[in-house]
Amino acid sequence: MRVKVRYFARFRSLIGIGEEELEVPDGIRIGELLEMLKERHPELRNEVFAQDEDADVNVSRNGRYASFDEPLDDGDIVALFPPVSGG
Amino acid sequence: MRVKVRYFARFRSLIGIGEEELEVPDGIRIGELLEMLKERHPELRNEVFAQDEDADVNVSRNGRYASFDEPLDDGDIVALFPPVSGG
Amino acid sequence: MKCRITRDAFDISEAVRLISSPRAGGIVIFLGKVRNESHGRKVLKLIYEAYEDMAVAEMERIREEGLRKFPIEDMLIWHRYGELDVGEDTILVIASGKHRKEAFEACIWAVDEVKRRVPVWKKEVTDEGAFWIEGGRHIRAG
Amino acid sequence: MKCRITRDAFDISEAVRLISSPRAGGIVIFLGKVRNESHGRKVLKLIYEAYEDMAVAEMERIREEGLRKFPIEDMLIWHRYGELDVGEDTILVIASGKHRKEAFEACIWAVDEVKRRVPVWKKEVTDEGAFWIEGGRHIRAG
Repeated sequence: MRVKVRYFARFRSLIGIGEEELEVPDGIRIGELLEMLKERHPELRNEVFAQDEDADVNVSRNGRYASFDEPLDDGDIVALFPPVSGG
Repeated sequence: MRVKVRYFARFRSLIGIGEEELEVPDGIRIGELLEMLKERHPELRNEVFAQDEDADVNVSRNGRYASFDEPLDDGDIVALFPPVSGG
Repeated sequence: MKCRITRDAFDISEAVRLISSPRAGGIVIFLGKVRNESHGRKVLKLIYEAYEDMAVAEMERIREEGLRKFPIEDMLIWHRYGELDVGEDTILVIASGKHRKEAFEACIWAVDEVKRRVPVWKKEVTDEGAFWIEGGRHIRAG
Repeated sequence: MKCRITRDAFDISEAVRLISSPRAGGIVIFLGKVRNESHGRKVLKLIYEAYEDMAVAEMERIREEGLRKFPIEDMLIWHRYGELDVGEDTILVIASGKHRKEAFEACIWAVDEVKRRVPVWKKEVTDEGAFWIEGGRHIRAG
């Protein structure tokens, strides 16, 4: 199946693209996708992937914060981005 | 000496006038003036004159909250009014 | 004028311009309005009476105290008087600060002080008659 | 729209109209602006980047949580993005309530939630170069 991965803010600069489509195994979990992405983009290896306030990387699935054990569906949009700083 | 006394809100209705000029002894204190006013306007006798939050009657002198022991000067403006309710 | 008592509707954009500065990152605004209900009675309109000179002087004293008490950049206090219908603005208090925390604290403090100190009195005209509001007391008017 | 992400300057009067009702006696507004200083550096301008769809969805979730969590009447959350000069508006959060206490509490809460959750990122362009702001960290931008 295919998923779309989007990068924002500093990660967009770091990786050099705003989004890409990837062929991934059916039912892959977000945590597994993140490991694939670290292989694919070694720039990400120094970043802290976590699901708490210490994370350098936040992850959303279809526009909603997501936990690493969520399985993905075909056509899902996953976004990786740094801690937010609006306001 | 002469002072001007102003009444606001419910007290204006109670006493029936918005202001009056009175001849008072030189150096009269606000507390003494209030006693004069209670004689002059018996409608005021049921009101609680005090300098704390329980007061029914607040007193100002020349546009500033005043304490009962302040002596008045010629031409001063004293105002009597109920607890405020702006906002 | 940063302290003002007026019969006219507020121009909030004007008020914000008056207290904006390049140093102010957080602006906290309290806007009071006439509600359609008070203590179970249907409110038809409010009539505010003010001791105008003293009201402005007292608002200026609150503003100066606020600027000393909180690390804020500026403060504005406006109050309306006269006859006001349901939905109309009654009071506008703005505090601006470098950061939002102090601006919120100063605004909350100033609204309380205005309600406690500024000589303005509210007569509520309701479906059960008119009432003077004096602090927390409701007294039937005439 | 009560939750909105936009490149345009805010019309605060429009925002207040959107959340006014005859039941609302107290309206609390937080307006954020670009400050001229950040951590000792002179700020020349800010560039906000947003994940637009998710930002609006997250603001709507915050609004719905706020309406459940506090006894308020309504809530509005707007955020700007793009290039903003010193003094320009960045964020507008409004809570309206019967009374002011709950409106203040809800507004303070919502501003915190927006800053913690809504996917918007600030790049500060200062006299010492450009920095991405990520939560509390400042990271020199390329």
